[in-house]
Amino acid sequence: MQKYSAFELFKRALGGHQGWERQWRQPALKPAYDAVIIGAGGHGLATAYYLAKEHGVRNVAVIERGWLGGGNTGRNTTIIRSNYLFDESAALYDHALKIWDTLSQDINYNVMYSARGVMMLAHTVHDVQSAKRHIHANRLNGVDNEWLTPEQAKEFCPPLNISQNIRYPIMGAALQRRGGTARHDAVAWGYARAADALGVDIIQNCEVTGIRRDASGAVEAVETTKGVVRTKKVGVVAAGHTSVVMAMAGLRMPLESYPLQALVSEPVKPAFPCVVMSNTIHAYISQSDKGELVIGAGTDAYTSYSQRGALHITEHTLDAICELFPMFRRMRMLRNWGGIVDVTPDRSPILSKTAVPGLYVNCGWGTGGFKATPGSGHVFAHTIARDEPHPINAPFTLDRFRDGYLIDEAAAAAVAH
Amino acid sequence: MLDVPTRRITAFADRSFASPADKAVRIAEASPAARFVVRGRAAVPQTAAVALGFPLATDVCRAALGGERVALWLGPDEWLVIAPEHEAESLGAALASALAGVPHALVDVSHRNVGLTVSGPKASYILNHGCPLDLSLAAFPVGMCTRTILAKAEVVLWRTAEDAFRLECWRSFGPYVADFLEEARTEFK
Amino acid sequence: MLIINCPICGPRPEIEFRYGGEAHVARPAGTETLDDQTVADRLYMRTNPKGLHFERWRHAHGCGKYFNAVRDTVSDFFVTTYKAGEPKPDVAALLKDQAR
Amino acid sequence: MSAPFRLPAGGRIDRSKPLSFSFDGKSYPGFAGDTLASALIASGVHLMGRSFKYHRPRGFLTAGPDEPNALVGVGASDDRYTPNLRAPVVELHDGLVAESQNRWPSLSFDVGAINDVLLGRFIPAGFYYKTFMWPKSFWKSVYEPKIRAAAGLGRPPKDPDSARYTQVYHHTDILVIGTGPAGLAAALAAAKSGLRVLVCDEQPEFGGSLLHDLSSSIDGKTPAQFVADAVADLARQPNVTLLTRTTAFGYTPHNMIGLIERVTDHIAHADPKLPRERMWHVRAGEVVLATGAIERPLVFPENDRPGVMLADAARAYANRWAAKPGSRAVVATADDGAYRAALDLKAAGVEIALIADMRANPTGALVAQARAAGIRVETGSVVTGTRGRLRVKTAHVARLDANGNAGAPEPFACDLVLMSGGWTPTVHLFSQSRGKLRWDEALGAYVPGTSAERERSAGGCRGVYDLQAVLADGTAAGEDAVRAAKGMPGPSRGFMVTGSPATSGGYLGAVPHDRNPATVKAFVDFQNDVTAKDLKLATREGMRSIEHVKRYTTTGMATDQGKTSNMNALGIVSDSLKTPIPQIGLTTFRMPYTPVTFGAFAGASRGDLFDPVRRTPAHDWAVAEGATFEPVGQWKRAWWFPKAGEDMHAAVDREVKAIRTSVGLFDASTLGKIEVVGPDAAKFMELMYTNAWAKLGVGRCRYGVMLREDGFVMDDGVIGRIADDRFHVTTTTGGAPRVLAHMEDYLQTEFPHLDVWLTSITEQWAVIAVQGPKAREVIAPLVDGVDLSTAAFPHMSVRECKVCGVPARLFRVSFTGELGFEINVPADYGRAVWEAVHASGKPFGITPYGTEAMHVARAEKGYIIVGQETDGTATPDDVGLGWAIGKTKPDFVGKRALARPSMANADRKQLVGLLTKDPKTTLEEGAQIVADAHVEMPARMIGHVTSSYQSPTLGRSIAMAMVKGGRARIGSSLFVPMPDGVIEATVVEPIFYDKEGARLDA
Ligand SMILES: Cc1cc2nc3c(=O)[nH]c(=O)nc-3n(C[C@H](O)[C@H](O)[C@H](O)COP(=O)(O)OP(=O)(O)OC[C@H]3O[C@@H](n4cnc5c(N)ncnc54)[C@H](O)[C@@H]3O)c2cc1C
Ligand SMILES: NC(=O)c1ccc[n+]([C@@H]2O[C@H](COP(=O)([O-])OP(=O)(O)OC[C@H]3O[C@@H](n4cnc5c(N)ncnc54)[C@H](O)[C@@H]3O)[C@@H](O)[C@H]2O)c1
Ligand SMILES: Cc1cc2nc3c(=O)[nH]c(=O)nc-3n(C[C@H](O)[C@H](O)[C@H](O)COP(=O)(O)O)c2cc1C
Ligand SMILES: [Zn+2]
Repeated sequence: MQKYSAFELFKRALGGHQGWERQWRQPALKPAYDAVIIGAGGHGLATAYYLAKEHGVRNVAVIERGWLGGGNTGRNTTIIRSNYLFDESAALYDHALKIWDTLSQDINYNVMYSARGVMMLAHTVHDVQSAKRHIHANRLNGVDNEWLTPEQAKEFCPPLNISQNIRYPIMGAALQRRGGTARHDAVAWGYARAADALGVDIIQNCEVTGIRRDASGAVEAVETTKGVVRTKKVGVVAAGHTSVVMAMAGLRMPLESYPLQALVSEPVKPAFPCVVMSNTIHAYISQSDKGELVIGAGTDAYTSYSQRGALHITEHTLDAICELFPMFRRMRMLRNWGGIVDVTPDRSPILSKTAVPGLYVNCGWGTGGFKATPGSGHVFAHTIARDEPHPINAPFTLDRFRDGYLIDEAAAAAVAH
Repeated sequence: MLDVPTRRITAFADRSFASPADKAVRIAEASPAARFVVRGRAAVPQTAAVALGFPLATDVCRAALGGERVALWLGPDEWLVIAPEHEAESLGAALASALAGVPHALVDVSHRNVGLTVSGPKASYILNHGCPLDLSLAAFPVGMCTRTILAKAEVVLWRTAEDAFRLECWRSFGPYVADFLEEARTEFK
Repeated sequence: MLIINCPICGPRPEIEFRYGGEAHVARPAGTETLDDQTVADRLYMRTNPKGLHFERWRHAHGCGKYFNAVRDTVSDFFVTTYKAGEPKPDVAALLKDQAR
Repeated sequence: MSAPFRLPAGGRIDRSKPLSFSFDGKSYPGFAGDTLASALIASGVHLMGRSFKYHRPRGFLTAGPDEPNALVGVGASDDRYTPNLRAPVVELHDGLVAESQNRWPSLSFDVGAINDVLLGRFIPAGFYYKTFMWPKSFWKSVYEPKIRAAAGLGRPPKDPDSARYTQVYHHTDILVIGTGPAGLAAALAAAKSGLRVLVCDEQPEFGGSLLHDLSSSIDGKTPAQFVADAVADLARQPNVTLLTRTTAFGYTPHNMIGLIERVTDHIAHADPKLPRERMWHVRAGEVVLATGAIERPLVFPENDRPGVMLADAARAYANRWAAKPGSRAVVATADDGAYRAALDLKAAGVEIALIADMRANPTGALVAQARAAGIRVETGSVVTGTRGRLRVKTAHVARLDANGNAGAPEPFACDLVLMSGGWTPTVHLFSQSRGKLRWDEALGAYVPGTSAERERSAGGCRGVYDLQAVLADGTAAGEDAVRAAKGMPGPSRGFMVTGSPATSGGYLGAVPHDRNPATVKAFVDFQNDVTAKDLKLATREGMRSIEHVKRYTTTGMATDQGKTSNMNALGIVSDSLKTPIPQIGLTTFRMPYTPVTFGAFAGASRGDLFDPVRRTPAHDWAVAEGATFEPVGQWKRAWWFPKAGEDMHAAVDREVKAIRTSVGLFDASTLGKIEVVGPDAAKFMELMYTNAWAKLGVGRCRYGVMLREDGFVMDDGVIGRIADDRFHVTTTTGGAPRVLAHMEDYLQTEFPHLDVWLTSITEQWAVIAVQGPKAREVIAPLVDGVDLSTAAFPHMSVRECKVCGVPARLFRVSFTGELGFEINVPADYGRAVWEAVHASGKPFGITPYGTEAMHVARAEKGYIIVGQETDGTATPDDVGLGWAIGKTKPDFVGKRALARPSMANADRKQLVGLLTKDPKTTLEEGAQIVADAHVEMPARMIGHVTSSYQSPTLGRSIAMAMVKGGRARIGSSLFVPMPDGVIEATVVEPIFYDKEGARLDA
């Protein structure tokens, strides 16, 4: 892999930047692979990278129906944090957060992980109780998360409106300083480039259309729009499309796919130093390196694969933003888009073996899986390579829905960005 | 026994609706009323007529009127009866005895709701600031009534004349609804 | 904001409605002797199709009634709506009709 | 003040209304009808801003909303300041204050320009992904702050916006978007049908391209006269609504189109009653898109200098605004349209140095006209570079040889370069509607193909450019819309056009040149400083999808969303990849068409209108008493009632003591209430609640527990049986709507055979809770017709009666553990009865208390709060409510799920009480619990504190907690590790006061 560094940049600049190599190849689909990953989002690409890097499984194809990173990875508000309530979740997300810290260096691609702090606002007594519960649980799990008074919150985020006269005055906030954002596209591209360099074939514009099983019921091949590929291991990492892909193997999933919108403002000079989330009034906001305010909305009411949301949802998002940050009222929306998020009943992901031997599934990240990308790929690669879960993802089975051992972050927090 | 005034203090008791915008759209509190929710199956509309003087409407989204009483169709098995305040007890009793023979539900909601009238040449334009329905006369003729949305509140909307509506909402939403309409008609002040 | 055809009130704007999830999912009633897997399936497993979806809506801020709908989850256009309790419609026939 | 480049006559400006405005502190003249751009051009100002990355000086590229360069901040004060406005669409008013952006210290001397000169070559597309990784710590402290400071264009306003915004829903049979010739013709045709027609255009006046067309004639009229007559005709018709300054910004499903109308920004002293902007939510039966076409730049080296402008834009400045964009122009084109611009500008007194046409052999009528007018035309020629620091001074023109390579250039002095690479149909809205585009090879453009919604396009936006054809196309579209809307189109009308010769031509991609490709910059996306070179680099690096190219180079991602650049980028990528354009595809068009103010989306939803504030009948009384309030759902509830000098703690202490020793008064009106009525009411209750109801006597109450189908506690409340067929159900305050919806769901879809109906009565009744040993004495004088003795009216009873002479439902219930009553009276009497009760309680020192005291009192009794003790993962048994499950009932919602193995796990969290070793220590709600005093990280947590208070009654702290296997731990010690030390607590039964409940039966 060609090295990226300031020195290389300088050197190539003198050559008119003609010397840069392709970041990834455009390989042809081979007839057989040791493992096939369906979906070249961040999670799928990270899975392939760690399969190759940590488990020596390099004869891997990542099959993508569109362009790599074009799913939710390429359309999320990039909020990264690990202050989840339950031990299982905190372990999973903090595993990811630790990898984020050194990810750029590891894959030699600057993913612009910016630990600017994620602040979650409390507007009601119930919010305060819930935030404190999180803070204490996090502290004992070694995950940073601290309580701020409204004044401290304003100091951390000066644009915040802490007037007691607004409709839902701010009673305080929980702050995770290690939380922040990263450049979403760079995550996909960085993993793609690093995986490609280890021999992984990334096949774009190739849709998986079927999963073949042998007489014993185990996976033997996947059918794609570019032909059939033999393989004994298939990892499904198809986010919003998971139900569709799993149905190809005859499995029903505890998932519903909803539209989730986001939007950006026109770019402006730095005005917003951190990430702010408010679950009670439904608004999420940060400012990107390029200067746009990046704002997330709630899901639409109904399941859909349309990749767009309704105007009234946008309106509810922006009225909340304007209420919290009245100086942004004259800012303007530049672009609005939607993703398809796969939501589980307990709002926790599934990283699991399945009833079909050789078929593994990584899904259910819903509105909040970008932050988990490196950790998810890491433990899922382990699950596929060893045919058994890593201790961190062991609780996130598909069976938990049958047995009732839900990891109900939704009930605990109401939302999960 | 303490002397307690039983005058109704509605959610609009200390509110004045008069405004320079009245020429375009007049907003006023409807006088306090007796209100009943009547529920039941197919036999109910006719049976209720004994007490009401007229059957409940069976046409979708239509009001049935008689004297000062009105029964608004809200659903295939749901009507909102509005009558003068002084009829609260008598009409309630009459309805109860008329309906006694058929399965039904009769619930007094006289105080649950507040009523507003919105009238004038700009009435539908102002309502459309929060109401997503087509309020043209063709789509929402006089006599039509329905539950719907006004901005962030649920309301019952009934067109009483070409340029007049009656609007009902739950008591605690009254100030919001009134404030919203007030804000909407600012441009006509 | 979609327009949804309430089988009782006619076409009305989406914000008057509440979505009710997949339709025709049998309830795990207390008396039934169902095995745990079936119970879990009914509670949690969903078809979640990309394409035609049988789903429930309630005209919550209208007539208040639940009804069923068939919607294409890719285009968000409805094929039809029908009253709760009515059988699944013949979607293929309906689609042929609409194409004409 | 005089404007040197203002033409002496003509234009649509109102010379009788002179104005003055300022730009970067300097004052300039203008006229009503001017835009900021036209007035500055008339004053000879072309330097407008600095580009995003390289800080290159920039001027005006366009005369419309597609402008990428000339972005300004407008507003004299910060509560009215808006960044990033496009100068060509900022209408001038007297006193307007504008400033340039992204420059320091000044526009003409900008330090950031070093990026262009020195650093330019080191910061190609995507450079930041390759650098700034070492040393790692520098990212946060040095690199990122630097990158961020450099990014962004304007500055955001600092003060809250003082403007108002409104929104309105509107229904129309036909919506016509755009009012150029196509839109006007469509509107005229549609209007005749009598159907409701809404016509909008983003510009201040209707007419589109006709407003700067001086040479055509339509039905023997000038274009201006034609427009005036058409608009007058439309305005006369009552079925037609006309909206100027109104942009259709979003095409959303089922023909819901978002329009944004700019109401006051163009007015110096706007009537404060008017909103700044009005958002229209238009539901259209049929839509006609007549949004025209956008002219494309040519991608030649240094095509971004101030003075380099789109040809038709220059023509518009001269013709429409009487602003001469320069003195001497070089015209670079691949399209006939630029000849028309050259002719018009020549007529306006601009010297045309030459027209350099890329095409070897252009043949259109306009070419001949230009030659005839004595304009030098060089065919097979391109511009290969420009010179000039802050304004173009020279353009270099070279000939293309037979292979298309550029030869040696010849310099031409000029202060204006006009360029035209042809036109791109404005398919944004069509595409947003999910219509499928079709590549038209002959046009070299994407045009609308298959529709998804009920719409059709007409005129320029579908590649029809010839004026005669455009008018006919518009008419046909209008008539088609009428037919589709089931209306009757009137007799069809034709138009006679002369003086508007047909045009052809166009070019996509980078123009050949002889310059060093490694160093020279030919701009594609002007605002984001994306050059042809960057696009080629991206494809070299493996970005094959146009979506990757877009994101890697940021082309098309600036505030203009690639209106002028996307097609050229596509051309360059197609060329680099040797792949035809239709195989590459386009990036997705998304809302909004042009940026839309956040405030307009929020509309009236601000302050108290952000969300309804629900208040109880006694609310104002509590306000007058100085109560503090807490939000609970949409309600405001009295939290505590501080007396002078009291803090929360002291107030709550006093309030609880009053409840325990005498009597307290509490507003419980917000509790949800549902009247369940009908012959099958009890049967229904059996299904909805875990408890048994059939045998509950009339006049009796029971505490009910409601589950979700998955077996977890959803809500609870006291339920009274008013009659055989009538239950008065109460729910939690926040849960009320959810519970009613849940019940309706089951009633309608699972148990539709039951004869029972549900009615919300939350707001019918004001609920006045009178709690404490003296409660009976307080209410006795007010109650009519009920024997209040325990024997006649025991705990958990309900009676219909009169209180203070008004009909009431009197409950004997208690959430405090004391003798208690809840008086339900019709809400409009609530305030009066409340005051009567208060007066009656005076002799007993009746104490109004708030939700906090209520919480403390109930915690002393171990009563749970759904949502505090439970969190959606608790079964009834977990929270000690196993007794409430009707074990013998055949069915209730959640019953089967409770039988799952996990629900009986001994390790489930169970509700317990905690008493700290030190009675003064109050645990924090949410604090976590461990089993071992010695805490190692990560700690093994076994539960958490759900409720915790200093109990005034017990004189010590008490807490409730959910703890794994909690009930088996009663009597043992557990530990609560806090940042400043571990707190030890003993596990006890979760009931701290009057365990036998004797006081309830007092
Ligand atoms: C608007 C929005 C905001 C969000 N905000 C946040 C946030 O702030 N923080 C956060 O942590 N998370 C957030 N998320 C969630 C986050 O984006 C996702 O959880 C995460 O990106 C999922 O990554 P993935 O790799 O699993 O999925 P994706 O990136 O969606 O990748 C799945 C891939 O599978 C491909 N695929 C599907 N079917 C097939 C098939 N049959 N054959 C081949 N390929 C197939 C798809 O094309 C896609 O590329 C947000 C999501 C959205 C939509
Ligand atoms: N090759 C050429 O010479 C050439 C190319 C293109 C156009 N033209 C000329 O342009 C005309 C085409 O007529 P036309 O009517 O199709 O286009 P037009 O450009 O005359 O009118 C389009 C109108 O739509 C408005 N508009 C665009 N998007 C909008 C939106 N989202 N919301 C509200 N308004 C919006 C614009 O403000 C404009 O007024 C003809 O006169 C033709 O001769 C010529
Ligand atoms: C964090 C983030 C920042 C973005 N910033 C911009 C931006 O500055 N300009 C822009 O045009 N789009 C921006 N986008 C949106 C993309 O253009 C695009 O809409 C998104 O990736 C979804 O793809 P689609 O709209 O092509 O379906 C941004 C997206 C994300 C996730
Ligand atoms: Zn309905």
